[in-house]
Amino acid sequence: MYLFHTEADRRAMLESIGAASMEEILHQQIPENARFDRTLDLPPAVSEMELQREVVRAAAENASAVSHVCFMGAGAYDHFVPAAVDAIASRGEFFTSYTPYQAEVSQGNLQAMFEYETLVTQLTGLDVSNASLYDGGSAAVEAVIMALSVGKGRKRVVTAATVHPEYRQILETYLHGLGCELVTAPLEADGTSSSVTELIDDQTACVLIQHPNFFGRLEEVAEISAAAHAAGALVVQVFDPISLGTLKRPGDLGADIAVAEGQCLGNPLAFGGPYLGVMACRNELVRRLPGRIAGQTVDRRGNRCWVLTLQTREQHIRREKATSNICSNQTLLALRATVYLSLLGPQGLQETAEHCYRKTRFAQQQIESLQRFSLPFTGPVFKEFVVKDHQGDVQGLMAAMLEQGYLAGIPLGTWYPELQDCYLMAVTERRTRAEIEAFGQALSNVPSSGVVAGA
Amino acid sequence: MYLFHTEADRRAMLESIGAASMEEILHQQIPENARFDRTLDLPPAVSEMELQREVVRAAAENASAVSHVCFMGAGAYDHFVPAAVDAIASRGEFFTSYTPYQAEVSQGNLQAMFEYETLVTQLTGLDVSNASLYDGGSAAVEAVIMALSVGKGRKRVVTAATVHPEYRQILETYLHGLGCELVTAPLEADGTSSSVTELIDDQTACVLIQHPNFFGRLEEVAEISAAAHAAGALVVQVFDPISLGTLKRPGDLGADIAVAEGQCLGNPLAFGGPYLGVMACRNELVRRLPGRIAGQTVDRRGNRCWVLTLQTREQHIRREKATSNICSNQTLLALRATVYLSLLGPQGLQETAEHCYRKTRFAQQQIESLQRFSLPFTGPVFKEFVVKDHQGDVQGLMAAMLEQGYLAGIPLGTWYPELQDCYLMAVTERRTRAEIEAFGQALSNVPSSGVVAGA
Amino acid sequence: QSTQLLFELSRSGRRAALLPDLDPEVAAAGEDLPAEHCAASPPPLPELAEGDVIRHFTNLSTLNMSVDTHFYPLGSCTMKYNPKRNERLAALPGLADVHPLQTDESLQGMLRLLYDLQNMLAEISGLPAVSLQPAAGAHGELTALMVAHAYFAKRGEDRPVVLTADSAHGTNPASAAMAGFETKAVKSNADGLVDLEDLRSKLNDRVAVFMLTNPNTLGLFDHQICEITAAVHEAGGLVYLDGANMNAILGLSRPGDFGADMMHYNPHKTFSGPHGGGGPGAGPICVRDFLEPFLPSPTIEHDAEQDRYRLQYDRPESIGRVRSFFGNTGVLLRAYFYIRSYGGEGLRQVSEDAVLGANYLLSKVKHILDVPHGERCMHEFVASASRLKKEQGTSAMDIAKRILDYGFHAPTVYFPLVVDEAVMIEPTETESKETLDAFAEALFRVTEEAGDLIHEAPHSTRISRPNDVAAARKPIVKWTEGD
Amino acid sequence: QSTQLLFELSRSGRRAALLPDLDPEVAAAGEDLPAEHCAASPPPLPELAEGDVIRHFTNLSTLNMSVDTHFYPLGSCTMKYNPKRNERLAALPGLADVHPLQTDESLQGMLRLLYDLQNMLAEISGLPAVSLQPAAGAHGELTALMVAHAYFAKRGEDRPVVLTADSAHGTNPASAAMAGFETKAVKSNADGLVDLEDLRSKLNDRVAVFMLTNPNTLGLFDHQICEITAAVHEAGGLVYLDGANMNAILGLSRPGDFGADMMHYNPHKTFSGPHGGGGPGAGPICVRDFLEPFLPSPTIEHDAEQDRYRLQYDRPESIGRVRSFFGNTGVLLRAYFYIRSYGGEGLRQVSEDAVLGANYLLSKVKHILDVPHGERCMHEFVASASRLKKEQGTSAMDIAKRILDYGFHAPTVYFPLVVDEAVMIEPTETESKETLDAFAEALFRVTEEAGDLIHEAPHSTRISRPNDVAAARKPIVKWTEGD
Repeated sequence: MYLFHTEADRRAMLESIGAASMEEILHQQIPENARFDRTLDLPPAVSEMELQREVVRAAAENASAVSHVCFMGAGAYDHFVPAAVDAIASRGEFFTSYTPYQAEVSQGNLQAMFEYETLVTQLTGLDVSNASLYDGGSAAVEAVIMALSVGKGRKRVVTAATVHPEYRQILETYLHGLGCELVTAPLEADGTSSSVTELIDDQTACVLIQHPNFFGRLEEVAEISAAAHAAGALVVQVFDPISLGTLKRPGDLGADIAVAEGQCLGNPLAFGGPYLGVMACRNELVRRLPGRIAGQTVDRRGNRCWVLTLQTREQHIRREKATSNICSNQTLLALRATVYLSLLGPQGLQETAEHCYRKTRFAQQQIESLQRFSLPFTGPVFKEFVVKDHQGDVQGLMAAMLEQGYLAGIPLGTWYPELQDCYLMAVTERRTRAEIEAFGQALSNVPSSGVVAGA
Repeated sequence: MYLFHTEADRRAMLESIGAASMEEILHQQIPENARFDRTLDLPPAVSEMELQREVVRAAAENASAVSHVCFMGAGAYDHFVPAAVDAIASRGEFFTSYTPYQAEVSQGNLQAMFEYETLVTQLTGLDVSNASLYDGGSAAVEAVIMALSVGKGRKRVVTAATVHPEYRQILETYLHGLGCELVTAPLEADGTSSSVTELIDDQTACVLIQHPNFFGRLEEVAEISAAAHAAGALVVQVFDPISLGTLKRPGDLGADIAVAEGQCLGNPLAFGGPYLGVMACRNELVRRLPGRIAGQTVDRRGNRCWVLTLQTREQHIRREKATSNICSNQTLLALRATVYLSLLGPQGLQETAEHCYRKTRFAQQQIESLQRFSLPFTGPVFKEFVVKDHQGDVQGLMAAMLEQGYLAGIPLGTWYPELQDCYLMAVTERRTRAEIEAFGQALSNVPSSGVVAGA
Repeated sequence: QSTQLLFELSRSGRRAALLPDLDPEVAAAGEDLPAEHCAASPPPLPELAEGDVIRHFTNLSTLNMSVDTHFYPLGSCTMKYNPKRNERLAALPGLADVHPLQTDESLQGMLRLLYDLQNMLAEISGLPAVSLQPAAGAHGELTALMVAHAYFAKRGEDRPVVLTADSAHGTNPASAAMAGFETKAVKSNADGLVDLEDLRSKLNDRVAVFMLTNPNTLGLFDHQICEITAAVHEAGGLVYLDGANMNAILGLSRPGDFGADMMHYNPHKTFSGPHGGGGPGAGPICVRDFLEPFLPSPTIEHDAEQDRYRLQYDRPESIGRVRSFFGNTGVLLRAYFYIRSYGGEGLRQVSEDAVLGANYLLSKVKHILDVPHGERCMHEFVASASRLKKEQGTSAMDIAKRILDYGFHAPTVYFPLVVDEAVMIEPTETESKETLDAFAEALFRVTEEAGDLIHEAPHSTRISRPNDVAAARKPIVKWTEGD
Repeated sequence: QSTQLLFELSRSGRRAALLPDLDPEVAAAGEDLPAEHCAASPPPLPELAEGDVIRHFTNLSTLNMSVDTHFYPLGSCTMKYNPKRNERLAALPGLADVHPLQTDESLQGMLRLLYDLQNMLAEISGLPAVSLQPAAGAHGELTALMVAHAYFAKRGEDRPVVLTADSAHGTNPASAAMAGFETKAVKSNADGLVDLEDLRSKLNDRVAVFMLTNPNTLGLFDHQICEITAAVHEAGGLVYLDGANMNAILGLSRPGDFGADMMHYNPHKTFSGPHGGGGPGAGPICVRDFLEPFLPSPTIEHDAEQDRYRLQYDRPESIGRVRSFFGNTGVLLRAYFYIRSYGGEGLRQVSEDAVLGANYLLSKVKHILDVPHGERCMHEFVASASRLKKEQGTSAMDIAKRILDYGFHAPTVYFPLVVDEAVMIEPTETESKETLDAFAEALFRVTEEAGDLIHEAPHSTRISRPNDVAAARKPIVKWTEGD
């Protein structure tokens, strides 16, 4: 334990307080029946040196995208993070500051937030962005709730089986208490949910779709948007920020609200969090946006500056009438995304997208050529795709590949019983031709028992 | 390659210069006979992502104090470096600034230097310190040169076989051109150089000793100092900063100049550098100190501040008459030492020394109990000691231990033919009882062939 | 340079991150994406060189106050020192580069740390069942309320009401609303504590949960706490503890022992995760045994026989999922590191020192400003500038702004709402007596000042008193060419 | 807080770093150290908590200008952007935590990188034999002069004299003196280049080495360079090139090709190692084949057959060792990373852009200050405030101090000595045209100013115009209680 006061400090402070002892103060504050009278049963305090030794050991027990070659995706990706991102985010002035309540001594955070918001609008082709939400999944749900709140009493939410299954699970959890109906378009044979338009009716508040979808396949967002808008519903699109290096932007496809998992923008995999919920929407919806928003203004001397704005939407002012209960945001991760996008620029984003696309296609070709596997969904994909194991031993295959040094993919059976013999894999710009070829080789060496020959 | 100008920038700049092309400028400057007319034959430019992949692979080929349990010392030690040291030293304002020529915008570096100098005087018990030198070895040599420069023409330098052999090698190299005589007291049976006093005569400018010495043994510095001073010679002591948590300080033992390798003070092993030459001396010698010195003064408004001072000693003013040719120093490493010592404080330093001492003794006991080995030198040691392999296969032993995950020690035969069958090992506070016991066990399992049974 | 926006620094064609050329065979793999899906050009992001980016953001950072640079006595936010060791350890590749959907077998070290954290949080709270999933305190509140909803649903009870204290954080009523409850506020009494009579009058079989903060937002430990929780339980309701102020009672008092049924932690406060300019946080919750079945999926289980850890997804009564993947692991790991660094006795000392520091500062501030509630406090206290405003025209906001010029971050002002011109001060246990003395001295000087010196403060910062009203009336929430 | 010294912040009993309790059996191992060797108490170091230490040094850091925060046109220092990737890679455990005395077998990755670096430095210089050992530029000079000494000794030639240019860095004559040589200065001619006649007059069979900097410290490439080196060679001497200005000629001109026999690099300048507040640097040297036997030990060799790298210590004619262990590996690795990031064409572009930037700034500055030597330059140029001083009383020092108020680091002033009131400006290739424009604009404004505004500048910094004379007259070089 590393404390900050000496016994002498404590005595001097007690004296100034006029208390005989710490016990006197505590006794006065906490009634006897609420006092805890033993020592917490926790592991003993350790020094930094011991803690490091232990934690290094625990960390070494985990496979990771550093120790293994990573082909896992499903919303969390092994993209390259330039060192400059870490260099900025590790500055104490950023990571040990708090919500910029005092604008005068928070211009660093506020300006970075404003830049982040602008970048998100540039990225999405939509009008406004907030300063971030928890993660992609809860951002998708917040977007649906936003749409419901402007839906003039409409209670129907339409989504599709090709939206990230975890996002849909969260949506179910949240909608449970709100008395809304959730209908889900099925997975079509081509890996899309093209029938989603058929579910839209005049009670539909919004349509939640993902493009590229959970399987990497492209959906017809423009068509879906047209149908939704015709029915008076809003469109929420889950997108992959990296894909926008090449694909049309949500705003340009007709989406009213776009949300994304921002992990791919310079944030580490970190076993799922903290991540970054990205959200942008059309201007008309701005006063329904959850979370913090930084806005531009001038100070008393006339200098341009930035402040938290539109706070009357927020819980600390409106309490139960707020647009959302969200208080903290993910500023540090949004900062990382801001630095990341500044480093990439349009050209870097385009090239990254191109790498992902081409390498994914190359990996598809490698795997297609193996007898054991096939690609169940036809048509173009971006960054990820589904592989079918004709021997039906996906778990054994993944375990065997782990032994060979690969994070090979994600079995789909848990979420899609019909895809019990399939797994999802992703290929980012980090993967090399040699790695992909070696991966194909390793896959071809896994016997159906799941044990690698000669291992 | 990451460049900073666009082609448009370049064109605009050329236009403003009034040059038709870059070639025009270069042609004007560099005569034809000095122009290089092909492209440098270097590996092609790589992106950050590729570079990282390659370098990570190269780094993984090396054993290190992270991948292996380190018992190596000999002037470079695996001490624990608190995370706070890295946090400070990685701040761009420290590591991308330069020598504080403009004091007004360098107070951070200057004050840190002044604090470093003060810490070194507190540590050594001497009056003044410079702002750092290259490393322990060259600091020892600079100290000898200082002593020669005030030695009124004395040309004899006395040292001992128990001083770091590499430091003595550097000394030989430097003294070569200066026409001085170097005499070395032999290694005694107890691992000290107690006969060094016998070599001191009235032509001796200085005595260079190390305490604790190269083998971890304690020398009688007070006696040597008395003898040297009686003969009108100065004493230069090489010390281990960590040892001063428990041992008497150089200044208190009579040393006139104390030098040390400061790597142990919060700096990484880094295959030998950059390291930190620590130097302190008595007041009378201050105008002979090599390197930068930060001093206190006031500014025009009367505020206390710090500047580089006593610059008239230095090469940029005195040129060939300077006390040394040294220009750059090791500010960043001195900063690390400053943070490290601030974190440790007197108590932390004392405990670190105690850990080193006790764990070394514990390791001695473990190894003594093995039949194959003995400890050739009797008497107390600090942090390191010599082990004799009765099977005389030190190289094989080290190789076998490397396989077992140990950086086991340093063969002594290269420097001391009489210790051909011996190696030096060090035990820092990082080593645990379990590691030391396992190390003893591993040692006992190495057959004389140097191949571990069952490996 | 730092006052220009990235977009204004942009020059067409500049680049920082470069990618390798695609291998020709890879480049030739398959056909192009269908043209109808492709944008004509990439998004109009700014174009900068790496040095521009670094200099821009490095300089921007220096416009922030932060714990690393300043005393930050922001009440209710627990801005304490963030140990650097935690950052180093959280960045280890075996922790930072782990994919969230890896198999349990490939995650044993990670799962062990998180499982141990579950146990630690249970021990500290006195509530045995833990979910690490919520991403923030407010998210924890919402999750717990959903758990309560599921619990009452299972019991067949219709309890649509959640009671909140009028001094509560705004997240309490907002979370209740999101969970589908009606909310009613319970008044504070003259001592700033729960008005027990008012509470009793509102308790009935329609009340699902009473949400309270204890120690409360005035920094007071409610001495009626056991009566309060008993009353709620008697009415068949559950007690939710907002754990925002746990830094005051570690090892001194446990919510589970004083009758809370559910609570969340703010590990970024209590266990010193850096606040990151507003986040990320995390909001793990602890609940009683009988609520455990309703916790979100997954939880971590330990097979003691085989000494293996696994993620448990098969939770039939669970409310479901509230977040994608596991949770805010990075923040949770820092909490684990923190707790391991202190142990049981250490944590008690942390809270004692937090209370000591607050009382020490209170003993000085009460000679400067009125402190309406309590001669003594827990980890924070709320002063009032009400009198000062009447007598001298100096408002809480003026104090907040002017104290910045003295090199201190401002206290929280205008919260809690139950105190007029509230100035809420939380020193934490990581600030030295000398720093507290210097702050009190500065506060005293501020109260002696008047006029523009106060009303136009701060004077030493790059900007001063931004026009919030204009910002909200005509929102400019992104850069546009020419702005 | 940052203006207090660590020692003033100290309070007895405070602690940051803690050690584990010693295992009782370990604690019981052996007897205590002999009392006569032990101090009565540990050294009187300051006592602080970790938070105090972090806040102190974080705030201290903000009192520095640096490349990460400001344009730093410090002539002759090549303050260019330090890529963050290099820091990340140098910190990899397999590089940063390697013990210097490990066996070759356990070091193959490290040795490969360093061996490749040797080859790269040889190719860039045109000089085939490399020693990575010297710890800094000046150390490289000294090492090379020792090599020259050994070379002439072997040949039985007595050559006790080293010639240096009068515009040379002070390290040149100082290094020569340390290597045991007498030094003589060669004059510059009116164009700021080597006075060839003066050189010829001083060349004889007593001259071992002529040390020169090319491009020189005026930023000029000496067009007589091949004549100069031929003259030295004719007299039986060697040419030493001070590589401080290599940033100007990468891939454009090679010292080995224009007649240098020995040179050092400043990788912290040319290859963008961060300057670290004054160090660490490194000073690898390259020499001709016939000087190779005399290079210090060890060097790195490659056994192509077995593809193994090893350290070669067995060098019978070597001058010996000039530094403990291998060298400033961390700095050398950053140079490797840098060179790999650019490749051959990239390095040439670096130098072209450095020259372009300097000429661009020169084209603006020459309308503001006199630039005595050359309408055009290489990577830097030297203006003179001589006329300004006479006419307006504004000295080079005034310009340096006042420009700080405009948010720029000062140029180098009063160096080289051959220009009166020298203002030496090196923009480097990593500063944008906009930055250079802003700097020129600021410089122009400074020259328009007068009076206290100039003579008492800077005004915006925490301190201004420290009293150097007092500092040197009564040196206070450490803190003492009560100071």
